[in-house]
Amino acid sequence: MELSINQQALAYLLSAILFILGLKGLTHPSTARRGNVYGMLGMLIAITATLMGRDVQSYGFIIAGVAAGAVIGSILAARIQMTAMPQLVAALHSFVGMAAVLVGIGTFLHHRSADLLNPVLMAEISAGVVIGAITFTGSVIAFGKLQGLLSGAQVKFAGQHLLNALIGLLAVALAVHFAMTGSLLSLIAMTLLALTLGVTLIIPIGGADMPVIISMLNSYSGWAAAATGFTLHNNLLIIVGALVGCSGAILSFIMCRAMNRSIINVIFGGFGSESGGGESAGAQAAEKGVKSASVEDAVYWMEDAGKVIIVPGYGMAVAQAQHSLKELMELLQGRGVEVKFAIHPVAGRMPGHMNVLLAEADIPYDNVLEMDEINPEFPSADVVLVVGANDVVNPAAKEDKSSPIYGMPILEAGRARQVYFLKRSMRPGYSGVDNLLFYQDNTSLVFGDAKDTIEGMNAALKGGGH
Amino acid sequence: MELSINQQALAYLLSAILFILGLKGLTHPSTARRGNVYGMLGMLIAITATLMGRDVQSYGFIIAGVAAGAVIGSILAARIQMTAMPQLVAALHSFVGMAAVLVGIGTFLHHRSADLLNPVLMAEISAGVVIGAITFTGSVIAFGKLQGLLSGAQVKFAGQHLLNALIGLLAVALAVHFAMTGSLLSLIAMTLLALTLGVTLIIPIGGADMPVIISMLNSYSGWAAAATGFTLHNNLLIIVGALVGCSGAILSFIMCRAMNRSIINVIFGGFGSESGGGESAGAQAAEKGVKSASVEDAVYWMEDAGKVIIVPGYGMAVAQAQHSLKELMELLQGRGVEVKFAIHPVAGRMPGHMNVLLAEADIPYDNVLEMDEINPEFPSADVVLVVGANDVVNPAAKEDKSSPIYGMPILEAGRARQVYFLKRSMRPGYSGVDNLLFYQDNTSLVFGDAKDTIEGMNAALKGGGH
Amino acid sequence: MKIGIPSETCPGETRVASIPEVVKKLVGKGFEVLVESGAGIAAGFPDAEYEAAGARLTDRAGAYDVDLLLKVRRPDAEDVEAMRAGGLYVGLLESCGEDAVLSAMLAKGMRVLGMERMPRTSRAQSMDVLSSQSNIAGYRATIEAAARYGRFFPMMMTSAGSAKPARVVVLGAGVAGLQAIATARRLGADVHAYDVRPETREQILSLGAKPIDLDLGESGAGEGGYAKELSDEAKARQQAALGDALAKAHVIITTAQIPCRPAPVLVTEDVVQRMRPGSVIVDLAAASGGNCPLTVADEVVVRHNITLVGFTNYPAMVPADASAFYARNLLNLLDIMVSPGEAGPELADLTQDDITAAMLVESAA
Amino acid sequence: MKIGIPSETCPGETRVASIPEVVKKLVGKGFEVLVESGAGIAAGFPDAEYEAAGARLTDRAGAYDVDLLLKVRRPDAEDVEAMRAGGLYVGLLESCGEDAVLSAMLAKGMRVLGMERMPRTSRAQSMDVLSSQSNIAGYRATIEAAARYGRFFPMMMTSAGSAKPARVVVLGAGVAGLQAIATARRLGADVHAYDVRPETREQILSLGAKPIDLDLGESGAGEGGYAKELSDEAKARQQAALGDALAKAHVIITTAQIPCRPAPVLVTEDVVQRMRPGSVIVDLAAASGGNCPLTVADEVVVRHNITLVGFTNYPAMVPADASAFYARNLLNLLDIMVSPGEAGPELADLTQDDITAAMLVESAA
Amino acid sequence: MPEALDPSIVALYVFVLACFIGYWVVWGVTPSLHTPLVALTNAISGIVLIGALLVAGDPNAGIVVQFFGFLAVLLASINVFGGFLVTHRMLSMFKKKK
Amino acid sequence: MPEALDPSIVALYVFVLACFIGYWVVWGVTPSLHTPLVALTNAISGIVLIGALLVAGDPNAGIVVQFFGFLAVLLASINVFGGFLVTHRMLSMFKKKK
Ligand SMILES: NC(=O)c1ccc[n+]([C@@H]2O[C@H](COP(=O)([O-])OP(=O)(O)OC[C@H]3O[C@@H](n4cnc5c(N)ncnc54)[C@H](OP(=O)(O)O)[C@@H]3O)[C@@H](O)[C@H]2O)c1
Ligand SMILES: NC(=O)c1ccc[n+]([C@@H]2O[C@H](COP(=O)([O-])OP(=O)(O)OC[C@H]3O[C@@H](n4cnc5c(N)ncnc54)[C@H](OP(=O)(O)O)[C@@H]3O)[C@@H](O)[C@H]2O)c1
Ligand SMILES: NC(=O)c1ccc[n+]([C@@H]2O[C@H](COP(=O)([O-])OP(=O)(O)OC[C@H]3O[C@@H](n4cnc5c(N)ncnc54)[C@H](O)[C@@H]3O)[C@@H](O)[C@H]2O)c1
Ligand SMILES: NC(=O)c1ccc[n+]([C@@H]2O[C@H](COP(=O)([O-])OP(=O)(O)OC[C@H]3O[C@@H](n4cnc5c(N)ncnc54)[C@H](O)[C@@H]3O)[C@@H](O)[C@H]2O)c1
Repeated sequence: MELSINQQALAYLLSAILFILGLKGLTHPSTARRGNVYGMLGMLIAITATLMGRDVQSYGFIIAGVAAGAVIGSILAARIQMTAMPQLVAALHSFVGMAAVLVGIGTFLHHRSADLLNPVLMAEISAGVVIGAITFTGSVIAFGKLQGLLSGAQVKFAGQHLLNALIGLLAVALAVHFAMTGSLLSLIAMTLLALTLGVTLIIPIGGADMPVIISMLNSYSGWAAAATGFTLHNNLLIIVGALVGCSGAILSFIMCRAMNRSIINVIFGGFGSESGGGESAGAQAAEKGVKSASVEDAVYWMEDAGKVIIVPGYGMAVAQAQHSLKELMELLQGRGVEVKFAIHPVAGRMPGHMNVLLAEADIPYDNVLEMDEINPEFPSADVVLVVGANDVVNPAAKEDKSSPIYGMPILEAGRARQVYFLKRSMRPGYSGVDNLLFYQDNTSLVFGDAKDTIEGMNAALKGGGH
Repeated sequence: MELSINQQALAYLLSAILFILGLKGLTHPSTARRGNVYGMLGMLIAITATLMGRDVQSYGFIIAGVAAGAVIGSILAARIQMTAMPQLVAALHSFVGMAAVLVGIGTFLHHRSADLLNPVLMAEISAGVVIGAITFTGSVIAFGKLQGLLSGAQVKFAGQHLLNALIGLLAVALAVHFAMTGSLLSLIAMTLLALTLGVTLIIPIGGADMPVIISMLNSYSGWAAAATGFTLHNNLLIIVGALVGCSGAILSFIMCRAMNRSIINVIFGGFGSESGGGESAGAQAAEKGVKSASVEDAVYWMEDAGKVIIVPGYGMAVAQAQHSLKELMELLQGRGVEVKFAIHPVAGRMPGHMNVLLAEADIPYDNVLEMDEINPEFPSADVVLVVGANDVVNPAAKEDKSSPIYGMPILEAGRARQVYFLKRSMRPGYSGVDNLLFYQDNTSLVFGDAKDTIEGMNAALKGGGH
Repeated sequence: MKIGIPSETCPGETRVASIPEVVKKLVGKGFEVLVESGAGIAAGFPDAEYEAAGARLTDRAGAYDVDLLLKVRRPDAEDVEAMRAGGLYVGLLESCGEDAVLSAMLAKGMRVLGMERMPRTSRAQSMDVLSSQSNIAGYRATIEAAARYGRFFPMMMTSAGSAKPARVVVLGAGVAGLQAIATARRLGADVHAYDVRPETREQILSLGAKPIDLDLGESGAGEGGYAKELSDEAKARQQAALGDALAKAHVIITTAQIPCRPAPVLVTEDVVQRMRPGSVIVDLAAASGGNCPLTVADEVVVRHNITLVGFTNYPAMVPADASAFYARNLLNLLDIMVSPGEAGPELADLTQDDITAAMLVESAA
Repeated sequence: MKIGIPSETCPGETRVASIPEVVKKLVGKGFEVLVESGAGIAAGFPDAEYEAAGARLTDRAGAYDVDLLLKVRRPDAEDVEAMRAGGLYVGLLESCGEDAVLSAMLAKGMRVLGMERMPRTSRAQSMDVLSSQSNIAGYRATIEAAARYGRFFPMMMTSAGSAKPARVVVLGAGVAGLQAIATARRLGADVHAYDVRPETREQILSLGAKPIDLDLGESGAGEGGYAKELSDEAKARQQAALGDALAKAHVIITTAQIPCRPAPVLVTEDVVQRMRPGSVIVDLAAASGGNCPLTVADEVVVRHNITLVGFTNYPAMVPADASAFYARNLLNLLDIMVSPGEAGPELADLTQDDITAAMLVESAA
Repeated sequence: MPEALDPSIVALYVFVLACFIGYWVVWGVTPSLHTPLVALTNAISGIVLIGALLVAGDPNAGIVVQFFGFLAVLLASINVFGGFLVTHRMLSMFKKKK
Repeated sequence: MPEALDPSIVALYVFVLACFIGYWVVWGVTPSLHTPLVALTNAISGIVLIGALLVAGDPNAGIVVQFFGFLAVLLASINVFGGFLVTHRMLSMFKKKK
């Protein structure tokens, strides 16, 4: 059965809708897996509709290409270590970029032989090729940095921005020339320049910013697809390209915001970055290999947990977060979560410091347990929320003989499934000792004033997305 | 200068973008006015582009129509009382609906005379006409109810839903017939049926739900415009129609959620609503002529207020709402609102009852004022929030000699601009006396447990868009 | 019109019927105020402040020989002699049944307003000294309990071990009981409470404490907000049902009273024996026999290792605020009793207003 | 190994060095525990409970003639005579400078661990009796202030007028000061606090109280968490700057102490004169001369209409919890001092662990 | 491209995409802007005016049709002008007092 | 309609609208989903495969072009398959206990 062009267009529309729903699905944990399925379905429909359309008439190359690609892609995806994910994604990006370049050049050659060239078409081809080429080499560099093949450090050199601007301008000039004349030479030169630009743009950017860059390259690859769509007058490519282009850009922005980085700084690697005083807490954490997490992350794990144990410390008192904690307790209990408070004997700065404050907030005594009572319960807790406590959960007290708190019994928070620390910075607690628990796999830090953070959690628990 | 069809399309695209930005702008107070300007600009561009297009060749009717419309519209908008806004919007809707009907029929007649009819076109015309007609009469009814020309009460009759379904089915059948045959008779019959449906759909709905219905009718008018766009192959109409149609529907949903109503109940007036035991507090209030309000209403007035005075009473203690009140205070203060607590000497059930609880919630003493200190301040307060107090603000103590509380000094809450009572029902307080303040013009009751209500307020104050 | 403020002579009494701030208002209204020298000393109000407020200092006789005598405590026979015939007495009477002192006053042609007869209406609440003084008693009773209890009230988890919160049971959730509950809650105790009147359940919850639920088969709600005496059967049932809750308590504060009846026995000797050594019972009903039969009025005794506090005059332990409240109550009362006339304030017809009408003592029975 | 728990003979002392619950644990570890008959009575722990816990009741001599003597208060010369030569003493020494009693103990070949020499590290906190007892003192000092103050602590708006919250100023925000702040805040007072050590500012805020900020030109932070003595110039500046804040106070609780130095004078007589009559000063430093020169140790005196409370042993007023905390501290200390050996517990080398090393008294100077 | 797409299909693309935008654009509106937003949406739905202009502006359509068009133009214009102005008035109330 | 619109203009409509959707669709993503979302977007951008198919599947285009097409198909397929699978793997970590 061959699809008419109208039928194909309808199928493409359906596929576009599925992609949109897929992306939307990925914004919330509860719908994420469904979202991925939508994406797959959309792709399946799009491919089938294309193959069934009248434009595709020889299947040899296609079958070979798809089969090989499927095998390679699946193996890569299945074998890759979870920690190497970012590299994989970078590598995959480079393929999209290259494919866009190839499609662009192929279309040019094809149309030239059929004598169907026109300036608009060639302008569209240039756009696709240039963006594709930048995406390609940029992703290759990102891959190299992530994989450790290249230095992950920020590389800065004088005149870096000037150089990039020059290369860019030259490429644009060549594109114009190409569009006007159809010169293959210009096309090739332009492509080479774009490939160079991809390198010079990404090389200066430090490893810590790579996740953002990956998302940014993603966006580029979307624009490349959209340009290809214009070339081929294919609405699906346009829609999906625009979708990916735009959402990728936004996502980069969101990620920067979450990491407290300026996107301008990230994209134009080292544009005055780190000029100011101290590094942000998140950045410091990242350097030390400590995970930082958002309020939503913690909420995601707490809302369906069976048991949540809250470990308040001096920071709770400083933030005066006890009333908000009471509300958090009630909200979680309202969802059927068991909530307990674990009080370390020396938490705070005076004996009974936590008791006074929890009583003020009217947290029932039955929910407040002392160290010996609660310690056996940590392994069965899904989440431990450490609210401005530090020394009292520091395993250094057990493990590190040289530590000044060695020998002090601690709350064994680290034995729970997930530990979230609510604190403002990477600074240590009263004893001045770095907390070994930070580095544990199941631990993340949520930076910010404890009261603000908990109010954010309460809002998230009440809201619950749309 | 005449615009080419491509130039016109570009202008339309620009106008569509402006409409989208306009609507987005209206979601946040800081961008709202800019949003309205975008909307106006979009409309201006769209009209100009249309007039400059090749399809418009005679301007007589147009100039007359636009001029008259502009004068009437402007006068209406300028003269209307702020309180009568909803009516005006309803009236304006009806015009859109009627216009859609007229355009549909006009297009039909025109194409018939030019012999350009085809089933797809006629199906599109039917859709435009039917939706337009429902919008028209529905809005007229809504206007009548809001203006007090029709009873605002819920009107229910047996078989109401069956009747609507029947009319709807019949209209669809006629539409099919019309599309197949192009019979003018079918078109007219269908139009009449749709007009009837508009009435039977909206008549049963109670006055309290009218805001939602207006938004819903808005959505209908969008769909009518979109259908017209299909008829005329005009992308701008399609985009804007879909935009209005979709956002109107979502807005109705959001409004329902904010009012804690089910949208199904609202749209299908009285679908199982109030089936349960006693009448709802809101209904009782309405019967007595007491206004009830939503959490959002109160928040709307508080968030930009200069001064808010909170009057806690026994109900605050019963609800244990003191901690939530503290948060409300902080949220309002964060927006620059001055917040004070007014304590009546006999509020609660023991001397100092309120003081104990407010101190427990750590509300600073400086914000807590006694009756004699605060009474002179009520006239300058924008909002008084009466949280589970009753007798202590009852003007009967001054006015009604026969009342058992006659002679007791009260907090003069009634002298503020707006008074919101947070209580669960219409039941009186300790003294058993009906509260005269309920009946005052500037008073509304927000029903529900005080703690829940205040938490709702806090959430509303925190939420507010991304 | 002359107002007299004598010193209170009742043993242990530190309060005074008016304070300088209120005296100033009275003088402003046109009264002539005579204060017995030294009357306010014990409450922290030196003579100088009264004088500054416009009062005239006088001796005892001068303070009694007035049109309007303001007192805190019940007068004795000697006081009555010093009173001006035909005058007006406003103060507590502390009398039930036959009363010679009252007879003597009435015999002198005096009109007597008994502050404990104040109706318990919303309007009268600002004049109700029983409320204002009970409130203080409730607060002070908890402080007393905390001071006598050999452990912490609050829960405290420290590196030297944990202190469990004191389990405080308050019996009778009237004005004093509620304030005792509130104060104990503030100090972080685990507070439980019980009253015969069913409406108190919600009030106890409204202070964050836990109500003790008993099924007595009858309600204890009497007239005018007071409790009525229970049937014997219900009394027995109450004692038995309360027993377990009380034996677990570390601090018991009892406030159960029934006007002009002996206080109900709520804490039996058996319960006292079952309590943990070192526990404390503060019996606010000690004056009317006590809610615990082991209480000795005006004394602190230790029985079965339990400290029983039987003080009868807690307001006198917070004399400054107690006097201020008392004085303010009287001021509010005077506001409805007198109207400004040409030659100074004039007394209204006391039988007209239902508050004063209810307070007026007709006979000494 | 034999452990002895004698009665405390210091006048007014009600605590005991171990409680039945802890004795049970000691016996479980293989110690033989000898308790002087009646040692725990005042703290609410009858002899029977000790016996039930596995202790042997004995007379005074028996309790002293042991390997390991656990005491609360400093022994007197008579006590030292009763001690077993070569034994180990664990308890407070309350000694600064030359000390005959200490010399006598050392002369008997005893090893002496002074509880006040406990280093202030996180690990040692569970053995630190200064902390655990100061904590109790802080709580009890506020209760004492509330009981002696003639007004309400909390704000109270009633129909009989309003009571303003008491303005409580706490001087010295160490362990006792912080607990005093917390307790006063619980009672609803308006609490302000001041300390020389700058880090206390945040700690005061963390309890919801208001820090008083003074600029002294130097920091008072000394070693090991203690304060150091200020220069004379700074002392004078402090007194002057504090004056106004203190004169406005209704209740002052002072806790400022510097180890083995006279307590700094923070509340001058001039300030006392400026305070409102009826106000209360609770001076926790009374034992080392007082933060107010008018304080009399172990007495309650009234000066310039201000009540000055000079008790020196607040923990003895909360004997049950105070003894429990003390006993628990000692237990935690023993945990690091002894290891289970074949023939019962064996004492470790006290110079090895830095905690015991620091506590060990080498000479009586 | 050799063969042209049916314009109705293209219209469908546009329609579907616009629906998604309509769906997302108003989420997160603050409650106090509900009514002004309804008013603006109403004003924007006056876009049928474009359709009316096309009908009323085509002299070939005959006088009846043009009259229909005229009426439609009139009604839609009232809506457009009234709608934007009313929105403007409502938004003016949003100026804070201070 | 008499005169047809330039298809590039229609394409522009579609493009602009899709950009808006792209703009809104990912707002509000929870941070823990950032990486999976990047992975999915990456997989979806494999849609260039469609373009590659068109190039590779047209025998008239000549063997060189078809080989270019083949390469493009290969690369794009790796991306599509690898991308979706990797996303799936990442999301599997998000399974909750119950
Ligand atoms: N209980 C006592 O009697 C007593 C007395 C004296 C000393 N200590 C000592 O104090 C320590 C107590 O342990 P702990 O775990 O309670 O406290 P901690 O170890 O001192 O840690 C408190 C943590 O809270 C964080 N924090 C401070 N303000 C915050 C805010 N506004 N929001 C969020 N986080 C905030 C700090 O990190 P950021 O700065 O990064 O936010 C800090 O790491 C022990 O070492 C103990 O020995 C106790
Ligand atoms: N202060 C004293 O010492 C004292 C002692 C005894 C008596 N009184 C008397 O008590 C009265 C005090 O006045 P007031 O204004 O404080 O109280 P009130 O007049 O008794 O009114 C309390 C109001 O709170 C509402 N309420 C109860 N639970 C609620 C909840 N969970 N959420 C929201 N609302 C709730 C009730 O209405 P719904 O049921 O509709 O919710 C009720 O109307 C005076 O008449 C006074 O004379 C005072
Ligand atoms: N104006 C007013 O509205 C107003 C004024 C004052 C008091 N009141 C109300 O009157 C009520 C009682 O006031 P009060 O405190 O002066 O009463 P009270 O001092 O006479 O008695 C104290 C409490 O003991 C309780 N009691 C009596 N017998 C008992 C028993 N066998 N077991 C347990 N509890 C027992 C009573 O119910 C009362 O609550 C309060 O609810 C108060 O709110 C109202
Ligand atoms: N393990 C531990 O970490 C540990 C154990 C115990 C105590 N500490 C810390 O040691 C500190 C002091 O403990 P403490 O309470 O036993 O001390 P303390 O009893 O010796 O003194 C009480 C307070 O008075 C203050 N003070 C002294 N001179 C003053 C002056 N002129 N003006 C005002 N204030 C003055 C001191 O700074 C101190 O805060 C506390 O911060 C406590 O947290 C730590």
